[in-house]
Parts: sequence; structure tokens; C-alpha cells
Amino acid sequence: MIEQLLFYTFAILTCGGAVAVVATQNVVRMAFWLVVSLGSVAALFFLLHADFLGAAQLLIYVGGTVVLLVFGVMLTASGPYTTIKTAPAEGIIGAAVGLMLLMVLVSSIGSVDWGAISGRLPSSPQSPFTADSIREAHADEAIVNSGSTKVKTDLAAIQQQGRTVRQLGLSFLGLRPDRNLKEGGANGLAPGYFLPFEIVSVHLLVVLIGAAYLARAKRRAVSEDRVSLD
Amino acid sequence: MGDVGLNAYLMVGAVLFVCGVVCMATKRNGIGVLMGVELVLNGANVNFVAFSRYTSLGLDGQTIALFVIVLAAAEAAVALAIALNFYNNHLTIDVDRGNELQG
Amino acid sequence: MHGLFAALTLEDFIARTISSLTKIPADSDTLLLIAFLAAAFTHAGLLLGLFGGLPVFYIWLERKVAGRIQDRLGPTRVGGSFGWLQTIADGIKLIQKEDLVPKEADALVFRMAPYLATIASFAAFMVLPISDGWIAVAAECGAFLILALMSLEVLGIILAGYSSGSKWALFGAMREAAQMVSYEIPMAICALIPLMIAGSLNFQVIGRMQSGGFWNWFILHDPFTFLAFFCYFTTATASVKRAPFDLAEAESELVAGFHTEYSGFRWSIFFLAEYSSMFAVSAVAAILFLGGWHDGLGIDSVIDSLFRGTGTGIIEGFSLGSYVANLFGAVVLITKACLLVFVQIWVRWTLPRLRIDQVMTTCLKYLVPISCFLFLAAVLWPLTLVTMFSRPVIAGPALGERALSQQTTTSIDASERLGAAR
Amino acid sequence: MANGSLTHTFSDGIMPETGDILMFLLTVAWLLPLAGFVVEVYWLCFSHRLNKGAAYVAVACIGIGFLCSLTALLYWGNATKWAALSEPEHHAHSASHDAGHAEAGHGEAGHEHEAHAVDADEHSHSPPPAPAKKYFSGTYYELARFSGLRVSLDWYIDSLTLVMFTMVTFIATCIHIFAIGYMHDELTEEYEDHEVHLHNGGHFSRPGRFHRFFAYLSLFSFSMLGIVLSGNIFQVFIFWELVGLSSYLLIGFYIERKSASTAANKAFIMNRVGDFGFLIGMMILWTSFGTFQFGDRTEGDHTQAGLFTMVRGQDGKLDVSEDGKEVYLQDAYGHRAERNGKPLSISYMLLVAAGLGVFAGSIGKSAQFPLQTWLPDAMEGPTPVSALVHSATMVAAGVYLAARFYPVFTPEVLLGIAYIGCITLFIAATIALVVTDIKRVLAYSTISQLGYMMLAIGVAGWGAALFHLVTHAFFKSLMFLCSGSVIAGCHHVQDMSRMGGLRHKMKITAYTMLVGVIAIAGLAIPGTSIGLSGFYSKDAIVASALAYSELNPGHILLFIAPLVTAGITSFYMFRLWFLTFAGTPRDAHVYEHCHENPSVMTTPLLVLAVLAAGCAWGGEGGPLYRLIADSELVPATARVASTGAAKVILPSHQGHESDVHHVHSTAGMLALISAIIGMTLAYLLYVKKTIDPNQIRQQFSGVYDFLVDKWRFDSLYDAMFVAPVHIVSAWCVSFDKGVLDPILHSAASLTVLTSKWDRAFDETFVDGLVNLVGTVTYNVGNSLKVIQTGRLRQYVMWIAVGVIVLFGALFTTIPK
Repeated sequence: MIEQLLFYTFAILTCGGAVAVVATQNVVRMAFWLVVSLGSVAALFFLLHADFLGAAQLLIYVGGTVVLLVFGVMLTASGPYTTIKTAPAEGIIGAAVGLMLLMVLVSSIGSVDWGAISGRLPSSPQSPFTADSIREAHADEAIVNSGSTKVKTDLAAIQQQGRTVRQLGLSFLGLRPDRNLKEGGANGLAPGYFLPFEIVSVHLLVVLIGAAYLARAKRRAVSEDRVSLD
Repeated sequence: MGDVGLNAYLMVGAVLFVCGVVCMATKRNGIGVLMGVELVLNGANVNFVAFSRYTSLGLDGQTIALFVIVLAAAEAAVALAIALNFYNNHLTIDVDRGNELQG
Repeated sequence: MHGLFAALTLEDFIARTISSLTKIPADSDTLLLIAFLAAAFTHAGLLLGLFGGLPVFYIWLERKVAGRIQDRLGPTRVGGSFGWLQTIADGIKLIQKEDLVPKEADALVFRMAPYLATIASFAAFMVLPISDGWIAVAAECGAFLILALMSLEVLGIILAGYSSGSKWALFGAMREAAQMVSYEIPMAICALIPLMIAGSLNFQVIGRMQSGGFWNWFILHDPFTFLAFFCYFTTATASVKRAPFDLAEAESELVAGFHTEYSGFRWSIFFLAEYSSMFAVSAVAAILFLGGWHDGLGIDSVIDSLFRGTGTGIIEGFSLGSYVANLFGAVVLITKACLLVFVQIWVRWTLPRLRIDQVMTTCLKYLVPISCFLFLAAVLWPLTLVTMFSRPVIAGPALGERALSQQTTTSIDASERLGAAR
Repeated sequence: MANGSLTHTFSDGIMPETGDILMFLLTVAWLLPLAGFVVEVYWLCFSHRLNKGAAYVAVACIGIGFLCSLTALLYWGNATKWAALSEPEHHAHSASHDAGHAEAGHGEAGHEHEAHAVDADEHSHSPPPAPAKKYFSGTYYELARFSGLRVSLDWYIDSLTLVMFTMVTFIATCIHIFAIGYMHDELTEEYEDHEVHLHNGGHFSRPGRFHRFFAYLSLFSFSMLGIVLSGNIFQVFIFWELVGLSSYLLIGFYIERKSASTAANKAFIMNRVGDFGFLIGMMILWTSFGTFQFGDRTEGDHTQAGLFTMVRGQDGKLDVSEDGKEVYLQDAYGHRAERNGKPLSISYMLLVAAGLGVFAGSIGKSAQFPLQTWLPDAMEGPTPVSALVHSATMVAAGVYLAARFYPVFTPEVLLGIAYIGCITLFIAATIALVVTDIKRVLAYSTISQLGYMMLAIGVAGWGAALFHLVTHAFFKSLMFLCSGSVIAGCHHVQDMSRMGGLRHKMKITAYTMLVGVIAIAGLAIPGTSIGLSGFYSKDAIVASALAYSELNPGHILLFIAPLVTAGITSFYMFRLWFLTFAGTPRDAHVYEHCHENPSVMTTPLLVLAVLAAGCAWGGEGGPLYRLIADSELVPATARVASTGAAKVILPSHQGHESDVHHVHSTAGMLALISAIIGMTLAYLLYVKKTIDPNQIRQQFSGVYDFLVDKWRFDSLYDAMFVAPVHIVSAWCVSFDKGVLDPILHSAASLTVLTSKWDRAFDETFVDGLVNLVGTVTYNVGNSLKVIQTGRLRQYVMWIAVGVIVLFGALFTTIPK
């Protein structure tokens, strides 16, 4: 119930922020609403027990990307609070197409039996994070033994909540403690994400250099015109 | 504690996605288009994490979402650099002015 | 052990109390909702008190220190001879001021921006442990989260500067954005060094690993963490835009920087955010490097043993010993953070302001390489030790053993507390 | 480098490594000029040209080469305990050949054969005596091996090689030094060639070629030494061609002069005629013998016989079959060579043909009749070149080759050689009588003297020929250098009719020249046998010829001609000296400007004069002759009667009992008388003027013109070869123009016609089709381009619409 309450709060904030981004014409306000929307998405991630992901969302999106976008707005604004207005007809067409797309998506979501599909997916432990929680459960044996059954179950539930840092880290190192060993086939270990992780690292470096190169100081077209006029 | 369920999250993701698409389709400001891209990616991320929680996708969903976030950051950096170049060349950020490839 | 301990215990305690009073089953949704909200509000209130109270103290401190450094007395009249009510008086005055929005400003964003900055700053308090187990949200990735939350503050400042419709404010915002985005990098790397040594992002774990003598503090773990502390403190000072890095509000150049156009309450909560951020980064420095809530002399364990077992019978899961020890820990931590804040104030009134290019140079050309080097060296340090002496530390038990032993003892403490909670 | 095997030792006490040491020294002497050449070419390309660096490099190279050669000669002498110089009676090889076998049997190879004999079959009752050879040989590097035939770089060292090396390097050193002075004019950036007249009346001007000259000289020295050191006939041929090239370059040194370039071409082409015969001879040798090697080659315990052993065996005799048509080849152990049980043999006539072929090469290189005409023209080159290349060394290479191949020559070939030499020596001497160009007199004298050498080889005077080769090299190079000195002193005046009385101005040149003249004339103090070097060597040749003609009365001409020519030689040489140095100056201008040359030029003259006078000291008992004769592979201790077509008897010429020895004093007396007559005549004609030369010239104007026209050989060759070629060429041209061109033209016009039709087809049908496709594509694209608005947002919208449509289609078509 609490979760539902929180979910609806943040879902409304998310959707409202997104719609506000679409509806607003001023870029800086769009950025503000985008912050609201993305921050709420981070909250949704916390609700989905993905703590690390939520923190990453805050750090990278809200703290990084949006700041970057606002930076871009400042660097490309030719006057204060520039608004480049969309023609009303386009807005209406866009809204219509968007609604149709939403309908398509919603009907798709509704028409799929996710449980059945989940069953068809490769089998995995019922709770994805048992490996870690079992270890911690052993460590907390003393606490649990001294407490009531209610505490015990609650604690087990808590321990399943959001403790994904270690698993994520290990999976980036190529290890999957949450997976059954037999899934890895003859090699004994389930595959992790070592290679994608490294590729992404290099990719980031390349992007860093590439973006710096692209955005380097250049003579602007107008200055050339001025030179020619002089 | 009651559970919200997978479909609710998917709905949120769908709304984010559609808003992103419409944003991309209607905004004439290049930065606005970038914001639309971010929305679309976040819609996808919400779906991934929701699947990670409610289906046997498990940890993979979170991992992929993490990759998406990282790549989105990279994309934003490059796209912003492109937008700055666009601004340098056209003296505006209006993407409708970049129609040199018109047939 | 760790987890949403305080919240849970409080929530659990409230639920159980209400349940016992009203005979409603303890696991009914309504009861849990009520208990959760009650616990959450309690915590929020406590945190808000901390969040609001500390800046009041710091502003007074700032004035007194500045006065002393400038060979004058500072506030002397309001609230007695030390003027310790001066801040309260100022606050009351500010709240009374008219809330002005310039004509050129983007009203919505202009109004929202201070809240954004303040919320970000306040949110950082949620994952900040005040003492062992005294934490609002005991997230597994607390350290990561606090860095993320503190980085949000810049957004409010940028939006404030941009929406003011003033060139001073815009320049301030731009400077602030550039500075914050740059300084986040060395700050995160320096923070990573103790995190890497501890092997955890959880403040609770990090804090407990530094229990015992002060030689267990991470600042004394190896030479590189010692240097990393100063590096971190420099970047932290810059990231809360304190002098000599306060380019965003450089009075001599930009009138008042990003808050030039602000007045009254909105203006004051910017300062609320700034001073509480000072406390937050100092507290993080204390936890990561200076032993957290441990005094380093063993006084807390003495207190713990003195009051052990006392009061267990009053409420189930309550232990007076651990409670008093935690209270002492909170005092220790706040004292450490206040000392660091004092240093920041001291530095502000001692050093002249840098130019913006000097600020950026300091970060990108010096602090980033230095922090990278320190990180690398701190990684290689235990490997070198293992290669040369077959042990990862010079003296004392290895960090992992320390953590394990600590885990068992705290488990006992926790069980006592849990037992007290029953 | 030296993987050569020491074939044999002379006798006990010679260290096995002697051969290697000799090889090393001579190889250094051989390769140094090549290094010098490379350095000079580098210098030529990249350095300042106005210094004498190249000359010093060249002199240093060849000088060190001389020291190496001399060291090698002395080392060889010490190693053999100077056995070659001892009295022939005590000499192991010359006195008794069988004894030589016995002694040599104790050598290294002897042990080998004892060991071999133990393993050998029982029926090899008499183990073959060890092959006794007088040389060292080996292989530097094997280029290729075609089944039996090895193509390799070999070395072959005997006393002749050593003497030649020493002689060549010494003379070359002297001439190099002389050339520093002679070529001094070339040390300028603006050398004006007075011989070349341009259309505008001026002279041709070019940068000096000092460095180039020394580079060529070094290349020549390298090639010449290569011939001498070569261990197989193929290698000889390579260096043979290389000296040909050097000679070509040096004759054409003043390439702008028409006469020089023509002379260079003439020399080169004429040499090719001879080389063609050489090639044929080589092919015969290859097919018949399967080896190019001179000497035997030991690989492991097997000794492969070389060419000489195959032909001559161990005893120096041809193994001719009974019917006289086959010559059996012999192996290294004194048996007949066998393959698959059948004895190897070569047709006698084929052997004659091989000998004649190789000799043809010698004819070309040594300017013998009928290829003698190139050598006088070769005097167009600078005088040091004439001295070194065209008198002392390269032209002597022909004689050297003939002598080196002496074992392969049958008596018939020798007879041919003798007659060729005889004709040559007479013709050249007669022409020399009327020539007034100082260098051309010497050139004809060279041809004549080379004819003497060939004659000597032909009449079995092997040692005499090579003896004369060495002495001639000294005195002829001396005379050429003297003439060069005169030419340089007189500022490039070569005509003797404009000289006279120069001995007052050029004392050293004049008297050193006189030494050379006396040497070549063969004068001696009557009654004694004390004379200069030419006396001894010519004496030896004449004696050989007399002995030969006594045994073969039908060939009396072979004695008469050299005898008469000895007088002619004496006459024209003294005529030269008298005209140049004696008497009164005939051209005051030349005389006024004439001067003696600097010491860098006169010093070599003095040194060479001493050697020209004294090198043959002791005559046939002297050290030089003995050294040369030591390496003779076919020692003639007894008369050898020919069994072939030509019934000739070769005289013996070794020892006190030999044929030659008997007639020696007679021949010497006759030759001396002849020479004195010639000298006296010259004195009377040109000094005393008792007889007016012009009168004689008018009286015998027919003969005089004939001689001035060089026996009309050039005209003859023009008529025989050049004119027919011109006629055939003219015919070919008319055939080309009349027949071939019309055919080609009609084919071309036909092709053009076809192409036009093809083009029309291409343009209408093929192009039309392609254009149609292009037009259609263009129109379709043109109509579709409206969609391509270039607007980003519209594309996004289309994507969204596309997705909607796709999903809509999916939902409607796929049932639930």
C-alpha cells in the first residue's frame, strides 16, 4: 500500500514531467521538467529495488546529462529565453500520432501474458539475489534467532531489497553469483558482462575525445562574413 | 504490502517513450530533440528495470539499464557537440534550418 | 545489521505499540502505512532539525571567526555577549522581506530553483549516518548516493542564475556549472579511495571498519589515503563553492553571482543549502577518513560496556548501553564535521579568491591527475605490502579480519538492541 | 671465402696453407682496385671534382696491390725454397719428370692415395702416382651447379700468375702515377677539347674527367687481374669481357671526338668477332669435357681432373687413338677417364676446333691478323691508357690466354698460331716503317711484338713467348710513357715530322726512351750476350723459330719472317727516336714550347727504364725466365711429333741437349746482325741523311702508299663486310617500303572501317539502352525526392507512423 502510494506519486510526477517537457516551449523550462521527470524515474528505480541504478540515474542523468543540456542551451541561445515555437498544426499532428502510438503500446502491454513469457525465459532462481542474501542470512543468524518470526521474515525481505551493488560489480567482472553454475555449460560459470563493460569504458573514452574535438573552438561563420565586409 | 505489478511500470515506460517520440517530432529546438531522446531512453530503462524486478530477466535487466544510462550519457555528449557545431554553422539551433539534404 | 535500521526499528516499534494499544493485527496494511508514515515523519523532522539547526550555528560561527580573523569581535549583542542569536534574528528579518521576482525573470523556474538546490542538499542527509545505525535510509550504495544527491545542487543554482534574467546571475551560474561539473571528478575519485579500501559503498560498514584506535582510521591506513584526505577536502570545499573557490558569487566581480536577484526567504534557503552542504561534505570526510562516529580512544566502547544490558526490559529490543554509545558517537561525528567546517571558514577568511581560469586549472591540471595517481597508488599499496611482507597492512589485523570481527560484535550489539526492541 | 682446396704441394716442406696465403694476398691485390673503383664512382657522383683524391685512391689501391703481389711472389719463393730458380738439372720437374712423381708421392695427396689403395679393388695392382701439379687452385664461391658442370669463381695460382700479377700491378702503379701528371689538365670545370671543332668554329668545352679516368683505370686493373687469377675458362671469359669494356671506355674517353668514339666502337666490335670464336671454343670444351676448371679439384677423397689434366694427363702427352681420330681423356690419377665403363674421348678435330676457337679470342684481344686494325685506332685514348691497356697488359692478355691454354692446343693449332703470329709481325712492322704519328708507331710495334709472342707459342717456345710478354710489357710501357711525356711536353703534338732535337729539352724522357728503343730492337754488345731485356727475349723466340724450322724445313718462313722483322723493328724504332729526339727541330713553335715534365711523370720513366733494361737479366738462365718456365705444364724435354693432319715436329727446348739450345747462339747472332743493320739504316737515313728518305718514298711510291694505307685492310674490310651490309640493308628498306608498308596500311584502314561501324552500333543501340535506363532512374528519383524534405522532425514522425502502421497490421492480421 505504501509502495502503491509512492508508485503512483512518482508515476504521476514522471508522466506529468514528460508531458510538460513536450508541452513547454521554453527550453529551460523543458530542462526543469525533464529534471522532475528523470528524478522521479530514479525514485521508481528505488521502488523497483534497484538502488544502485537509481543512484546512477541521479548522478548521470540529473547531475550530468541535464546540466550538460542546460549548458548547451546557454551556449546556443541567441537571446534571453529563446523559444522556437512549433506550429499548432504540427503540435496537433504530433499529439495525434503520439496518442496512437501510446494506444498501440498500451494495447501491446495489455495483450501480453507476462507471466507466461517469464516462464518461457531461461530458468533462474526464484529470487535473483538469493546468493548474496543466503550469505548474509547466515551472518545474521544470531539476530534472527533472537527475534520473532515476524522480524525474521521482514529481515529476509529487506535483505532482498535493492542490494544489487555487489552482484552488478561481479557481473561486470564476468561473474554471475545469482545464476546457477550449470547454466554456464561446460565452462562452469554463467557468462557475465566483462567484455561489454570494457567496450563501454573504451567507448566512453572515445566519446570524451570525440566530443571535445567536435566542440572545439572554431571560427564562426558570421565572423568570416564580417571579415569579408570589412 | 501490496504490489503494483509489472503493467503499471510498463505503462509509465510507454508514456515516457511516447512523450519522447512526440518531443523529438515536434520540437524545433535541437536541445529539445535531445531531451526527447533522453525521455525515450528512460522509457526503455523503466521497462528494463521493471522486467528485472518482475520477470526472470533478473540482474540482466539492471545491467542493461546501466549500460543504457552510460551510453545515453555518451550520446548526450556527442549530440551536444554536434548541436554546438550546428549552431556554429547555422547561427541557430532550429533543426528545421538544417535541410541542406532536401531532395 | 545494516539496512533501514533506524527507520525499521522505529516503524516496527510504532506499529507494535499501536497494535498492542488498539488490538489491530500488527501486519495489517493500514497499521503498517500509519507506522511507516509516522516513522518517516519523525525521521524527517529530526533530519530537518539537523538541517536547519546546523546552518544557524555555522552562520554565527562564520561571523565570529571572520571577526576574530579580521581582528574585530563580530556579533556581540543579540542573545547575550556572544551574539549567538544573531542568525535567528537575521532569519526572522529575511522571512519578512518581500519575495521579489524580476520582470525579466522566468518566474516559474526562478521560484523553483532554490527549492531544487535545497532539496538536493537535504536529500544528502537522508543517507548520512549520524551514528552507528542512526541513518534515515541505510542504502547499500549510500556513499554513491550521497555523491549523486550532492551533485544535484548545481542544477538549482544554474537554473537560478539562468532564470534571473541578469547577466551577473548568468555569469555566476555558468561559472558554478563549470566548476561543479569539473570538481565532481576528483572528489569522486578521492572518495573512491577509502571506499575501495573498505570494499563497500555502505557508510555503516565503512564506519565500523574504523572502530577501535585512531590508527584504524582510513586517513592513517597508508600514505596515499593521508594525501587523499587533503585532496578530498580541497575538492569538497570547491564543490560547496566556498572560498577560495566561490567564483559563483564573487562579490567583487559579479555583485552576488547567481543569487543577485534573489531576496528574502528564497535567498536565505540558498544559504541554508550551502551551509548544510558544508556540513554534509565534512561529515562524509569524517566518515570516510576520520573514523566516523568513533572517537579513536575507545571511550564509546567503555560507555557501551558501562550501560550494557541496562534498560533491556523496558521496551523489547532496546538497550540503553548501545543507545548512549550511539548518542556519544553522534556527538563525536558532529564535532568532527564542525571542526572541518571551521577549517573551511578559516580558509575562507584567510585566502584570497582565485580567478576562474585558476580554479579550472587547479582542478583539471592538478587535482585530477593527483587523485588518479593516489587512487592507483592506493590500489597498489596492499599489493606491494603483500609482495614484500606477505601481509596487506603494516600493523594490526588485516582490514577484512577487522571487518569480520567487528561484524560479530556489532551483531551482538544489534541483537541486544533488537532484543530491547521487543 | 676461401673454400678452395689445396690441390697439391710442390714437394715436401710446403705447408698446406701456402696456397691459402697466396690466394689471400692475390685476392686482396685483385679486389683493391674494385674497391677503388667503387670509391671513385662515389666520389664522382657526390664530391667535389677538383682535387686529386681519386688519383690517390687509385694509386694507393694498385700500389698496395703491387706490394701484395710482390709479397706473394716472395712468399711463394720462400715456400718453394726458390726451387724454380735453381739449375734445371736439379729441379725436380724440369730435369726428370718421373723423379718428380716419386718425390711428390710423399706429399699430402700421396697419403690420400695410399689410404685409397687399401680400400680399392684388388685389381688396381699399381696405385696411381699422386698427381703432381705446379699450381694451387680453389674455389671462392660456387655460383651454380648444373649436374656435372660447376659455374664458380675459382682461383689458380702458379708462378706465371705470380709473375703476371707482379708485372701488371707494378706497371699499373707506374702508369697511375704518371697519369696523375698527364691528366692534370682535366682537373678543371672547363676543359676545352682542341680536337673537337664545333659548327661555330669554337672548341668543345666540358667539365674535366680526372676522376672518371682513374675510376676506369681501377676498373681495368681489377678486370685484368681477374683474368690472371681466374681458375676456369668461364671466369676468364667474364673478365675478358670486362677488360673489353674498360678498353672501350678508355679508348672513348674523349667521346666527343668523332675519331675516338669510332675507334672505341671499332675495338669493341672487332673484339666481339674474336670473342665469338672464344664462345664456340668454350662450348666445345663444356660439351666434351664437362668442366671449365683449369686445375684439378679435390673433393673429399676424389680428385676431379681439370681441363689440362684431362687433355695432357700426367706426362704432358696427348693420348691419341690409333687411327688418330680420337683423343682419350684422362683422369687425375694417370688413367683414361671412364664413364659407365667406356673411355671418355673427344674427336681430334673437335679438339683442334676448340683450340682454334679459344685462339680466336686471343686474336681479337691481341690484335692479330686479321683483326689487327683496331689497335692503332685505339691510340685515340689518353697515352697512359695506351701504355697500360694497349701495350703492356690487356693486349698481352691474348697471349696470356693462348699460353695458359697451351696444353689444350694440338700441333695443328700451334701451327696456325705460328703462321698468324708470323703474318702479323711482318705486316705490322712494315706499316710501322711509314707511320709518322709517334703513338701509332708504337702501336704497330706492339702488334708486331705480339705477333712475335704468338709465333713463339706456335713454335713451342712457350717460355720464350711469356718471357717476351713480360719484357715487352716493361719496355713498351716505358716507351709509351715516354711518348706520352713527349706529347704532354709538346702540348699534344703527336706528329714526329714536327719534332726533332727534343733531347736537348727533355733529357730524361729522351734517354729513357733510348733505353726502351735499344731493348725492343734487341741490341747487345756483339760477341757477348750482354744486352737489354728485349735482346734476351727476342733471342729466345728467334731460337725457337730456328729450331722449329730446322725440324720442319717446310716451314722455313717461320724463321725468315721474324729474323727480317727484327731488323725492321730496329729500323723503325730508331727512326722514331732519331726523328723525335735527334737532329734539328723541324717545327720551331713546337720546340720553343716544349718542356720537360714534372717529376711525377719522369720518375715512373726512370723506374721503368731500369726494369726494361734489367728485368731479363741472365737471359734464359736468369731468374725471370726460370720463374716463368717453372709453370709450364707441358715441358718439352724431347721432340714431339704431331700425329694429326699437319705433320710437324715440335722441338725440345729444355736442358742443354735440347734442339733450341743447339741453335741458340746461331739464332742470337743472326737476330743481332739483323737489328744492327736496321739501326744503321735508320741512322743513315735520319741522322746522317746520306740517303734521302723522300727519294725512297718517291721511288717506291706504290709500296709506300700500300703501307700508308695499312695494307689496305680497312678498305678490304669495307668492301668485304660494310658494303655488302649496306646493299642488303638498302634491299631490306625497299622491301619494307614496297611490300610490308602497303600491307600494314591496308590492314589499318580496314580496322578503321570496322571501328566506324562498331562505333555507330555502340552509339545507337548500346548507348541508347544505357541512356534509357539512366533516364528512367532519374525520372523516378526526381519524382520521389519530394519525400526527402531534409527535415529531421518529419522523419521522426514518419518512423512513429511506420511503427503504428506496422503494429496495426500485426494486430489485425495475427489472431489472438
